[in-house]
Amino acid sequence: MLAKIHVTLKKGVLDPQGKAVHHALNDLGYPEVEGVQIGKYMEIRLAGVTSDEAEKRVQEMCEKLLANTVIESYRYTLESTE
Amino acid sequence: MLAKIHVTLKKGVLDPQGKAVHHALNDLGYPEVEGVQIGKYMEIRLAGVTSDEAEKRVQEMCEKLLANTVIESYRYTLESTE
Amino acid sequence: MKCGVVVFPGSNCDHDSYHVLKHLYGQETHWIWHKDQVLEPFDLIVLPGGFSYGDYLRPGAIARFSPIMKAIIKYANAGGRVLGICNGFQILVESGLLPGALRRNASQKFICKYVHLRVESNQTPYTSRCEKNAVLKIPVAHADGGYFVEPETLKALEDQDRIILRYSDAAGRSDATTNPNGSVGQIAGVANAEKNVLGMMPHPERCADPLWPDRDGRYIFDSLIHSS
Amino acid sequence: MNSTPEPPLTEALIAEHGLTPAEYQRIQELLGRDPNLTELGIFSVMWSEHCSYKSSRPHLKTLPTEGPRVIQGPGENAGVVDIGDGLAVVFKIESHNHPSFIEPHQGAATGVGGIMRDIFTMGARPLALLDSLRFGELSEPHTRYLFNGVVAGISAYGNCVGVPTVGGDIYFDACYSGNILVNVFCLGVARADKIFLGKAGGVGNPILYVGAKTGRDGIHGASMASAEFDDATEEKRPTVQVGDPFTEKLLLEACLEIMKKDWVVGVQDMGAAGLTSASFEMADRAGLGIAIDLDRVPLREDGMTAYDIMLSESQERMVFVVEQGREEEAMAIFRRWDLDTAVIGQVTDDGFLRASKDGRPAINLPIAAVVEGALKCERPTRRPAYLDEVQAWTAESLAIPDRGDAMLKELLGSPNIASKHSVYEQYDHMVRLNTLVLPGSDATVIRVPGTQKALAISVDCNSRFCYLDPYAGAQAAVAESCRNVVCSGGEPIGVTNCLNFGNPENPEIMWQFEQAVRGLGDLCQIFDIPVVSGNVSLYNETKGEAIYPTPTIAVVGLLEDLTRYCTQWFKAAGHEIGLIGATREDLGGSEYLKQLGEPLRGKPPALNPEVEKRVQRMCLELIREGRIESAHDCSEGGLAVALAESCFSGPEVFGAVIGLASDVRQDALLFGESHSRIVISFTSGQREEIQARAQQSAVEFAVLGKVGGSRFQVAINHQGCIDQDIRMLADIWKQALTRYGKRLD
Ligand SMILES: Nc1ncnc2c1ncn2[C@@H]1O[C@H](COP(=O)(O)OP(=O)(O)O)[C@@H](O)[C@H]1O
Ligand SMILES: [Mg+2]
Repeated sequence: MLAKIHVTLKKGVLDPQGKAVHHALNDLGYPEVEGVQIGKYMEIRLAGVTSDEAEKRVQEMCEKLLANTVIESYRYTLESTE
Repeated sequence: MLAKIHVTLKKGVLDPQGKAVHHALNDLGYPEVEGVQIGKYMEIRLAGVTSDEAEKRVQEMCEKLLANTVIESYRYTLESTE
Repeated sequence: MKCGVVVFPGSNCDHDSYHVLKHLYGQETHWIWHKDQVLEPFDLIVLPGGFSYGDYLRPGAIARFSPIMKAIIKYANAGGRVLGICNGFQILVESGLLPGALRRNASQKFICKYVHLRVESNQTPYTSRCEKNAVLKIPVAHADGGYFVEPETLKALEDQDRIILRYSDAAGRSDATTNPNGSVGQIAGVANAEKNVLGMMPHPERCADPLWPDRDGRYIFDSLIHSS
Repeated sequence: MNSTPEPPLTEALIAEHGLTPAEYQRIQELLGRDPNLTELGIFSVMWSEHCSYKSSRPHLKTLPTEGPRVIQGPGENAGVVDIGDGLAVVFKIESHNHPSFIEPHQGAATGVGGIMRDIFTMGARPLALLDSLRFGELSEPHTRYLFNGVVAGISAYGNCVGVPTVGGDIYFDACYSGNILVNVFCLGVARADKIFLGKAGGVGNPILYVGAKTGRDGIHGASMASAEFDDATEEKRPTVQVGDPFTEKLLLEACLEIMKKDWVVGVQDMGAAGLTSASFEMADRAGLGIAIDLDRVPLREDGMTAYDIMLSESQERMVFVVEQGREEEAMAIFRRWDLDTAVIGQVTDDGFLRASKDGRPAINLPIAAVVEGALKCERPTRRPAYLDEVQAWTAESLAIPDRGDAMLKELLGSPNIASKHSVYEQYDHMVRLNTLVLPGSDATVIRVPGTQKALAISVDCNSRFCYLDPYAGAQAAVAESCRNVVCSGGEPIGVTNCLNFGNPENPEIMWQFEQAVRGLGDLCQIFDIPVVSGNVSLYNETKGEAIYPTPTIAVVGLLEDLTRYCTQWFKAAGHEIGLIGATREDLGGSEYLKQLGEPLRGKPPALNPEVEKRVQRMCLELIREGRIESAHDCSEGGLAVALAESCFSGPEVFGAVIGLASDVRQDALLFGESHSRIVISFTSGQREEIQARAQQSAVEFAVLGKVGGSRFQVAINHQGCIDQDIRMLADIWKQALTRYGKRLD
C-alpha cells in the first residue's frame, strides 16, 4: 500500500517560504506568477494492513506526527501497490 | 492557471528526513510503515498566460529554481482556474 | 589584497568576514551589495555565511540569482578567487561553480560547535600555509551541511585533488564517527578544478582573532594573504 | 467593499473579550457611550493582564530602578544601562509561555522575534539572546515534543536573524507539565546618546508602517496569554502566529540604518496587541493623539476589518514617527531592504486615537482613558496553607547513605544538572564574533564590539526554593545569577526579571507574587543593582494546578578588561582546589531530595546577603587580579556536583583528589545547596594570598585538594566516600540529555 500525503499551511497562515519564492520568480522574469504556496509531499509505504486499516492509521499518523494541525492541514490518498 | 508541482529526491539519493520520520512512525506504534520519502509540494498561481506558455514556463521555473536537479526530480500538472 | 564581501539579504556572517579581513589582517575590504550588477576588480570575493533569503526553498537557491551573482560567476570562471563559507558554499553549489549539493544534516538539526578538519590538500591558495594532513580546529554552524555528490563526481574530485578538507578527530582520523552532518566522505570543503574557488562549511573567520583561545582559522587567511 | 453589520454587544460577547460587567460599565462611563466592536476589542486587549499589568503594577512599583548608570528604567521597550565609552547596554527578558505550549516551534520562535524587536526599536544592535526554559518531566512524551519544538523554534529564529543565543537555563519539573515557560532575554548595545523611545511626538508628523504585511495572526493573542488554560484551549489554536526570521533580519538592518538619521522621532514595535498597543502607547507617552487611515495598512488577506487590523499580532512589524517631509526618504530605505512600508497616519494634538476604515470613522477613543483607565485591582493576598507543613520538615528523618558514589552519578545524569550542550549546540552561539566564553560556563561572556570591555550574563531561578519560600527563593535567584556573573569576572550592573506565576485571582498566588517581588527588590537594594526592565506572566495554571512561583532573573555584569574573564573548569593538573564560603545543613528543596523521590519540602537554604556580598567581592577581586584559574558557583547538586563539573565541563577532562573536613552531615556536605559558595582553582603560589584575602573579607575559605589523575576521589574527615573514574562521570553528565532527546527521534 502506498499513502500519498500532502501537507499544506492552513488558509491565512503566513507562508514566508512561499512569499520568498514568489518574489524570486517575479525577479527571475516570471511576472505571471501571482502566488506561491509551499507544502510537503510524503510517500509512505505500508505493508500487511488492509486498506480500511491503512485509511484509519494514515489519518492518525497525519494527526500525530506528519502534520502540525495547529497551522497545517493534510490530505492523502491510498494506492494499492500489488 | 494553477501549477501543482511535486519535487522529490532522485532515486539513490539518501533521504535522512524520510528516514527520521520512518523511525519516528515505527516508534510511535506503526510497524507497518516500511518506507518514507519526503519531498516538496508547491502550488503556483499564474495569470495572463496561455496553457501552452504556462507549460513551458513552469518547466523552466522548475529547472532553474524550484528543483535542484543535482539531487531532485520534479513533475507538475497544470489546471485551469477559470 | 583587495577583498569584497557580498551582502545578500539574510547574510549574517558578512560582518565577521569583513572584520577579519579588514581589521585583523588590514586588507582593503569592501562590501558588495547583492543588487549590484557590475563588479570592480578584486583579489578575493567572500560569499559569507548566514541565511540568504531565509534559506527558503533550499539554502543558496534564491541567492544564486541575485543580480551580482552573474558577475561573480564570470569573475570566478576567469580565475578570480571566491571563498564560500557555509551559506556561501551552499550558494556556490547552487550556482554550479562547485559540484554537488548540500543537504539537511543527518541529525535533522542545526549544529554549532568546534570540529576538527584534516587538510587533504595544500595545493590551493586557501590552504598553502597548512601542512598536508594537518588538523585544524574550526567551528561549524549549519543546518544544511551534508555534502552530496554522485559517486562518479566524487571519484573525479578525488582524482583531481579537489577535496580540500575532511571532518576528522583531533588526531586526524576521518571516518563515519567524525562526521557531524552526514557528508559523503566526511567532506567539509571542496574546490573547483582550477582551485580558485573554495567552498567550506566550517567558519574560519570565527577563530581568527588572536584574542580567542582557538585561532586555527588563521591558517586559511594566512594562506590567502601570502599567496596573493 | 461593503462592511458586514456589527454584531450587537451582548453580555456574552463582552465576556468573551475577557471584560467583566464592571469593566464594561467603566468603558461606558469613560466614553459616555457604548463602544463599537473594534473599540471593545481594543479595551479588551489594552486592559488585559498582559498589557495593563493590573494585578502586578502596585507591587512592581516597589522595585529599585535607579542608579548612576541607569539611562532608562522600566516603562519603555527595554532597560538601558550606561557602560562607559559613550555606550549603553539595552536589555530585557520576556515570556512567550502560552503560545509556546500551543505551538512550541512557532511560539518560541515568535518569542525570540518579539524580544529582539524590543531591543532594536531602542536603537541597539542585538548582541546576545539567552533562553530560560521550564518543562514537565522528560519521561512524558508530550514534554519531549514540547522541549524539542521549543528548542527548534528558538534555533530556527535566532540563528536565521544572526543574533547568537549564548546561554540560558532549563529545568524539568512536573509542575510545568501543563504550563511550560519560555522566557527569552535579549541584550543589545547602542550609543548612550542615541536611544530611541516609543514616543509619537510632534503634531503633524507622519506615522510609518514598516515590516511584514498584516494578516489575521494571533488575533486576541494578548488576552489569551492572560487566561487560564482549560479544555477549550484546543479551539483557541488558530490564533497562533507564524514568524518569519528573514523579514526580521531585514527589519533589523533597515531600522538600524534609518536610526542613523536625526529625523526619527519615535519608534515602537507591534508586539502583543499589535497596532493597538503600539499606537496607544506611543501617543500616551507623548501626551498627544494619533489619526490612522486603516485603508493604508499593508494587508496580507482580503476582507480584513478594522477589528482585525487593530488586533492582529502579525510579527515583524514596526511603527515609526519621523519628521514631516522625511517620509519618502524613510520609505526608500525600507524598500531598499525589500520591506513593505506605508504612511498610515499622523500625530494629532487632541489626545484621541481616531481611525477610519473604508473612508468611514471606525475608532474614536480618548487615549489616556484606554491606557490608564483600567480599574485598579488590588488583589487580596493570603499566605498559602501548604507552607507550614512543607517548612516543618527537617532532614532528621532521612537516613544518611554510607557513600556518595551512587547519588553523584544519579545527580550528574539528572536532566536538571546534566550538560545542556545538546540544546545550545542547536543555537548559533558564535555568530558576530563576540562570544568570548561560549555556553557551558557559569555565565556567558560577550565582548562589547569595538572596545576592551565585555559583558557577563546569566539567567537563573530555582523555583523549588521559590515554592518553599517565595521571598527567599527570589533572593536566591538574584544571588545566584549575580554569583554566576561574578564567577565569570563580571561586576553586576543591572537586572531584568520575568515573573511567572499562577492565577493572581487566587490570593495564595498573589501572596507568592508579592513575596517574590519583595525578595527581589530587597536583595537588589542591598546589592545596589537596579532593576531596569521586566515582564510579568500570570495565569500559568491549568485546572487549578499552578506552576511553582518562577521569578526568572537575568543579571548583566561588566568586565572593564575583557581579558580578565574566568571560566568554571579546571585548567591543569597540579592546581589546587579551594572553596570560598561555608557549607551548612541545607537539604530543603534540593535536587538530592528530588532524586531520592522525596516530595518537595523543607526550608530552602538561608541566604545571608552580607556574606553573599563578601564572597562575591572576594571572588571578583581574585579574578581581576588574575590570581585564580577557575571559579564555579555551587548550585543544584551542591559541592560534589560543582567539583565534578569543574573537572569535566571544559575542553579537557581532569581528575581530582578532594579531602573535606567538616561536621555537617555527609549528604548535606556533598549535595546540599547552601548559597554563597564558589569552587576555585589556583596555582600553589597563590594559596597564601587567597587565604589572607579570605580572612580580610571575613569569609570562610578551605583548600580542598588538587586537580589531577583519572579519578574523582572525595574523602570526608579522611574517610573515602566517592571514588569514580572521571571519564565515566563525564560521560553520564554529557550524554544524559542527548539520550532523552533521541527517544523522540
Ligand atoms: N536553554 C539554554 N540555552 C542555552 N544555553 C543553556 C541553556 N540552558 C543551559 N545553558 C547553558 O549551560 C550552562 C549550564 O547551565 P546551568 O546548569 O543553568 O548553570 P548554572 O547552574 O551555573 O546556572 C550555562 O553555560 C548555560 O548558559
Ligand atoms: Mg552556576
